[in-house]
Amino acid sequence: MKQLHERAHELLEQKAVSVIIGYGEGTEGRVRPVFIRTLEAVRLLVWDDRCRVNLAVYLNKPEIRKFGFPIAVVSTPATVRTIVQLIAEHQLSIGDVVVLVRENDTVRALIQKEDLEQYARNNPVIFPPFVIEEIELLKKMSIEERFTYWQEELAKCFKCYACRAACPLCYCEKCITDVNQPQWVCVAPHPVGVFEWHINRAMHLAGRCIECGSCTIACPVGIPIALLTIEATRVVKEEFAFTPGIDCNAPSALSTFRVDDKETFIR
Amino acid sequence: MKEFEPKIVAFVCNWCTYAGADLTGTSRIHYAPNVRVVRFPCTGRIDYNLIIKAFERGADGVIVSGCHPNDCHYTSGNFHARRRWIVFRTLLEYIGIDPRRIIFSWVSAAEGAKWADLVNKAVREIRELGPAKEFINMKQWYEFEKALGGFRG
Amino acid sequence: MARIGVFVCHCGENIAATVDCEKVAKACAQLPGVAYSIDYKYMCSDPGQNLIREAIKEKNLTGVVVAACSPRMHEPTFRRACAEAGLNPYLCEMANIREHCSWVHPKSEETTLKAIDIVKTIIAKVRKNQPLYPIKVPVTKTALVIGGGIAGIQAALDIANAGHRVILVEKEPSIGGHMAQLSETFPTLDCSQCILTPRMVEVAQHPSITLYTYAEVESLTGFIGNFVARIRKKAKSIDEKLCTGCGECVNACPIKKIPSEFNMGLGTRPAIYIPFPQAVPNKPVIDRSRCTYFRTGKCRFCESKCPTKAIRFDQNDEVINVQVGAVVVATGFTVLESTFFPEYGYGQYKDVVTGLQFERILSASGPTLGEVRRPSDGAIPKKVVFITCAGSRDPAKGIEYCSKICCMYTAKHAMLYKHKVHDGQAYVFYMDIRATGKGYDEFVRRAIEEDHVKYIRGRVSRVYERNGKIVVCGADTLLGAEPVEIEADMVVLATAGVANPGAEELAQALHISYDRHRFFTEAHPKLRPVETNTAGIFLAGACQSPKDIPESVGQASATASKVVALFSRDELTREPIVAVVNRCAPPLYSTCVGCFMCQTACPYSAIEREELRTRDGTLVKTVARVNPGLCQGCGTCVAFCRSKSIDLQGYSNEQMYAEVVELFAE
Amino acid sequence: MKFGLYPGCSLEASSREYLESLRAIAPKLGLEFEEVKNWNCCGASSAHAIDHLFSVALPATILAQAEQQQLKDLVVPCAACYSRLAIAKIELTENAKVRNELQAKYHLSYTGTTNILTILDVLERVITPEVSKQLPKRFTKNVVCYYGCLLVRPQRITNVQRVEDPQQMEEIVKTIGAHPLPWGMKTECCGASFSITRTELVGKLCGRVLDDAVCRGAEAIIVACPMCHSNLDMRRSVIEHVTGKKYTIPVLFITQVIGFALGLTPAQLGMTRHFVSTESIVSTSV
Repeated sequence: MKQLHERAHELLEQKAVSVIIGYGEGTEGRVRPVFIRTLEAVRLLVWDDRCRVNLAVYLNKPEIRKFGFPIAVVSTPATVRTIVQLIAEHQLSIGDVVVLVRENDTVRALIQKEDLEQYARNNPVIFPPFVIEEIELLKKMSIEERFTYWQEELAKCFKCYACRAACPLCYCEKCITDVNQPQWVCVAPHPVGVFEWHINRAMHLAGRCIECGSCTIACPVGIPIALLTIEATRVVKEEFAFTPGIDCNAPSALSTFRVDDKETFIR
Repeated sequence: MKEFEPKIVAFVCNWCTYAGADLTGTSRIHYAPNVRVVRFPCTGRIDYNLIIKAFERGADGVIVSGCHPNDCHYTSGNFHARRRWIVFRTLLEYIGIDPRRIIFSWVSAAEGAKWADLVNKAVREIRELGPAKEFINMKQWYEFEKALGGFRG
Repeated sequence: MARIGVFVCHCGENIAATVDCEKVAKACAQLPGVAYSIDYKYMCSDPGQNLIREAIKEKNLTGVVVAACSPRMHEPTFRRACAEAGLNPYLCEMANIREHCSWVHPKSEETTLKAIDIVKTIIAKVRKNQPLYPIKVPVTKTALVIGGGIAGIQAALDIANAGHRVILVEKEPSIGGHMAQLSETFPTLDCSQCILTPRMVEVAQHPSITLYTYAEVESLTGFIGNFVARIRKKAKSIDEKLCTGCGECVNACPIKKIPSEFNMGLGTRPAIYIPFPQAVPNKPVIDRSRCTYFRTGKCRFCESKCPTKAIRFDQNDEVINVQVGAVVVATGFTVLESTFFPEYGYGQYKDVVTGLQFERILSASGPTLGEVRRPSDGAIPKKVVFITCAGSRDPAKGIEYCSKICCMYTAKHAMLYKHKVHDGQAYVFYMDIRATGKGYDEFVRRAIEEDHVKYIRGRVSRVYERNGKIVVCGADTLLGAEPVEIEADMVVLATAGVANPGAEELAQALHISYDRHRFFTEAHPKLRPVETNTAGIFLAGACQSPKDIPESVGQASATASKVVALFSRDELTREPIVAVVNRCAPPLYSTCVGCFMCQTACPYSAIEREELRTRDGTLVKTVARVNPGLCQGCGTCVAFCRSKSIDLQGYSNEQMYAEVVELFAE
Repeated sequence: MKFGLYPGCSLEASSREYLESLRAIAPKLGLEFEEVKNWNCCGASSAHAIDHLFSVALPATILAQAEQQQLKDLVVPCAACYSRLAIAKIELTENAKVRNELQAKYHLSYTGTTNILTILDVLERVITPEVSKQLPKRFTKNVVCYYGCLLVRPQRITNVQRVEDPQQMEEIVKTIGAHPLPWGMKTECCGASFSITRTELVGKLCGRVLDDAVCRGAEAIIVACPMCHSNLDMRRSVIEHVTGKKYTIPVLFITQVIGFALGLTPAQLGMTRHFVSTESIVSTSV
């Protein structure tokens, strides 16, 4: 933690960054995001096992971009993968972000493309145990059981779009849900509207989602919607040997193709 | 009750499958009447949202067909489409929708007989599957939206 | 509210036989937005089209639906009729109730209901149609011709004579291509140089043709009417303005023993050389890989001998970018080497030569000055065996096609050999004689009947050397597969015509497609044989597939007419079925978030980046923009875009959505 | 270097000198041979004309036996046996139907680990430039190398480079000092088994081979197959009768030629067993 303070102090002092996005003490022993802009505020930063939420989502917010790049971010491996994917999708460029990572209790600043990619590759996705459980649970289900499972789960959804706000890769200024000519996604949270929203969200993240889990954490009614994007990304990994978030100039899996893509269902 | 007649919509590409269907016509090959064709310039243009819309509004089955790989008039539309179909189909199956309701195929402009055969087979398979039960309760909500009057479809 | 006119066609009996057309017309009349709905016996007839024109005027229709045959058939017809009546043609669509309904279902209530359904969906689409206007694209009236063989020369001359500028790029030091290597040409046996050289001189002297020899096209960007070609002019080490082509340097050069490419390796040439006497430009070039100066820094004999001091050892390659409106690819082909054939001795027997090498032996400017002498010991061969289909029509060797010209030039070779060696005997092993051109078969008959060339129908299994002779083992299938063994003095292989070594790289640089054998692919084998799928790029000559001179010249003039047609207008109009990235009022300016994944989806790289700036110039965001000239309207980007910021005119999201939804609306 | 050896019938009978010379040169080149135990006929003469399954069963039992003896590399000096064994190996590994039938009918266990080599593959490895330096004598003769058919054809089985003009034997004889002459007849047919039914045909075909070799100035024809040797050597009287010409050019096995260079005596190399006297070679090169 002390190392982080020194580093933050140094970055702000040399005006290397305009703001440092980190974790600070929240209410009831929880941590919350903090945006450090002055030297005095540096002491607010904390860094312990509670700090798991993906802070990269704030890099897309105009309010933060207003401060001007470069910006420092206290990062978990998921955050680094997100930043690499955002660079691949031309939302950020190399040098916009100073990524502070913790490696066996020393704090390193990653800026260059090679360091980011190398760090992302060395720290692949590790699902927490309960997620793995759920994935296995669904794998064993028959198609009918999965249908009822998802009907029940999705029935809870009331279209608050918290998942969209929490996801760092959902950065469209005008989302498909805002398009009403034609009305691609019905607004009301009835089965039609909910089904259309979650299918589109999963398809939009296929081959892009870096599985940080923020969407499930953000969902107020606790629907395990991360499972949908995890499944979508699994297909892309297995079928097209493409892993998102490890290559700064990788094209998106779904907007490219290989002539010998395998499939078993086209007649 | 009259035997269940499935309603099937076919999303086809203009250069190959639509022309193949034309050839079925000029060769006067009869086939089941349950299919309605929607013409796209290329399979690359077929949006998965339209497949969802069709099911929600009452389709029991959807055929999606275009040029064989390397035949595409736009060189790579079908390759892009194939990649999307692989992901979309797995996602539907994951969420519990029977993937056999969507029939993907390549039909070239010279395969008139194959088109007729594809339609007949599709009608037979969807008839066995019965009405699209996964979307039953969605249809009534669509009626609810219409009743609100705000829905311009 | 839309005012759509629906016109249901009987198509004589084709539709009316199984569909109740009146019922369809009546049913459509009730649909929202339909202002006029009638049926008629022959909509595509003149009176039928008049019905549409009058209805548009009287009922001031805002959309037209013609329920008849397939749009692939008469869409242009009815769109033109609407345009004549003042309605934007893209507000007219066709409902296919013939191929997709009346012809494929029996006469029944259900068939009529299906017809109504089909018309209903197209009406829903027309409600959402927008008026569209053809895209105007400026045209640079300069043509680029790649390849200076007979096809390239002919195309360049035709285009230049039509008053347009032409840039002709040739890889070799001189234009002329393979035709310059030929002795005489079938079927009239007129000397190849006599008919070619005047054309070559005409190209060199034509005011509108800029000739770059010893140069290659490295890349091509842009789109029809607006290409930019990057050309690398390799250093000739000669100042072309000073050089008079006197040839002193060529004689002075001490390195004499380099196998001459022009003579297919039979003759030799010095390091500084003019490929052949009639070369255009008739100026030498230094082969830097073999010149002593470039290897060791010594010699410079040629410089000392040059009267006008034109030698430039320090000259570098020059790369230039030229603006062109159309590209004619005429890079020709080559023939397989004899080393390709195990059964003919892997090229180790000097007296087993290819057709092109025999042409050089026959040619007056060749290594033997026109006398038929065999390469090994220079003796006059008394028995010569010609083997056709050497490599061609041989799937085991990966060449399953027929090279088209070998039968003819083999007959010519045999005939010319007999004219030069009266007591010689020529044998030709053949599978089938393919002499299909005008006066071609008569030519082959002449070789057989007047020049007594022995045609043996059968394949040659092996060729090997024995006692200084070349033994040819074959079979005569007309005499019951009787094994035939000929002790010949010389063997000429009519080897397969194959693509040039650099063909694949050139095709990739020009973004044109090519087949398994690396011949360039035409847009349509029958209907568009001289165009490629890339608009503005045309094909002429053997680079598309092996062919003879008459056909190459024919194709060259065909491409020239295409290019001249393209240049006949200042602006190019194109179907407005193109994608458009939306723009909207500030502060959003566009819903596109600039992820540019659509760029990788576009097969025509038609999507560019555009910087949106406020009035005072500050950059707001970089978003995608579709170049209407390049976009071919496939819509792959539209279905891909996550924020639905791109839409395809003619097949917009609203139109397709309306069609699908209408199908299931009661 | 240790190799499995499958001699085959000819090497025990009509071409004994081939086996004798092979066994004689082996120790000098560090070659060790372990014969396949109670080997049976490879089916070369007639089996493949009568019953395909049987023609694969015969070599399969040899391969199975070789496998039990862990003979990873099996040398088959006779070209006909080599061809049969190689074809059987491909049938067993690629053709499941045949393999199952054989398993059922003849209870053969075969996993396909043995490599089948011709005599040239082995000699190529051992006759290296270093070995050629210590050779007591140089076999300096103008020779032509005759491959016949089964050593090079069908290419699918033998996958030899330059199937029309192989150079394997030429390289070997060059390293021991001989001058191989370029020759067009090296893969021409010698008439093979017609030597029994239509001997005059063998006379005609071998006549052409001998005639071309002689007028090319060859002092000996080198072969690596007992069938070629018997037709060119044993049938010499028939050849002379059919062609009406006298040919004294001797026909030697590659192993005999190497034996000379290794300084072995003619008797050890079985030189006395030839029909055509090898005096011209024996006298000059000792």
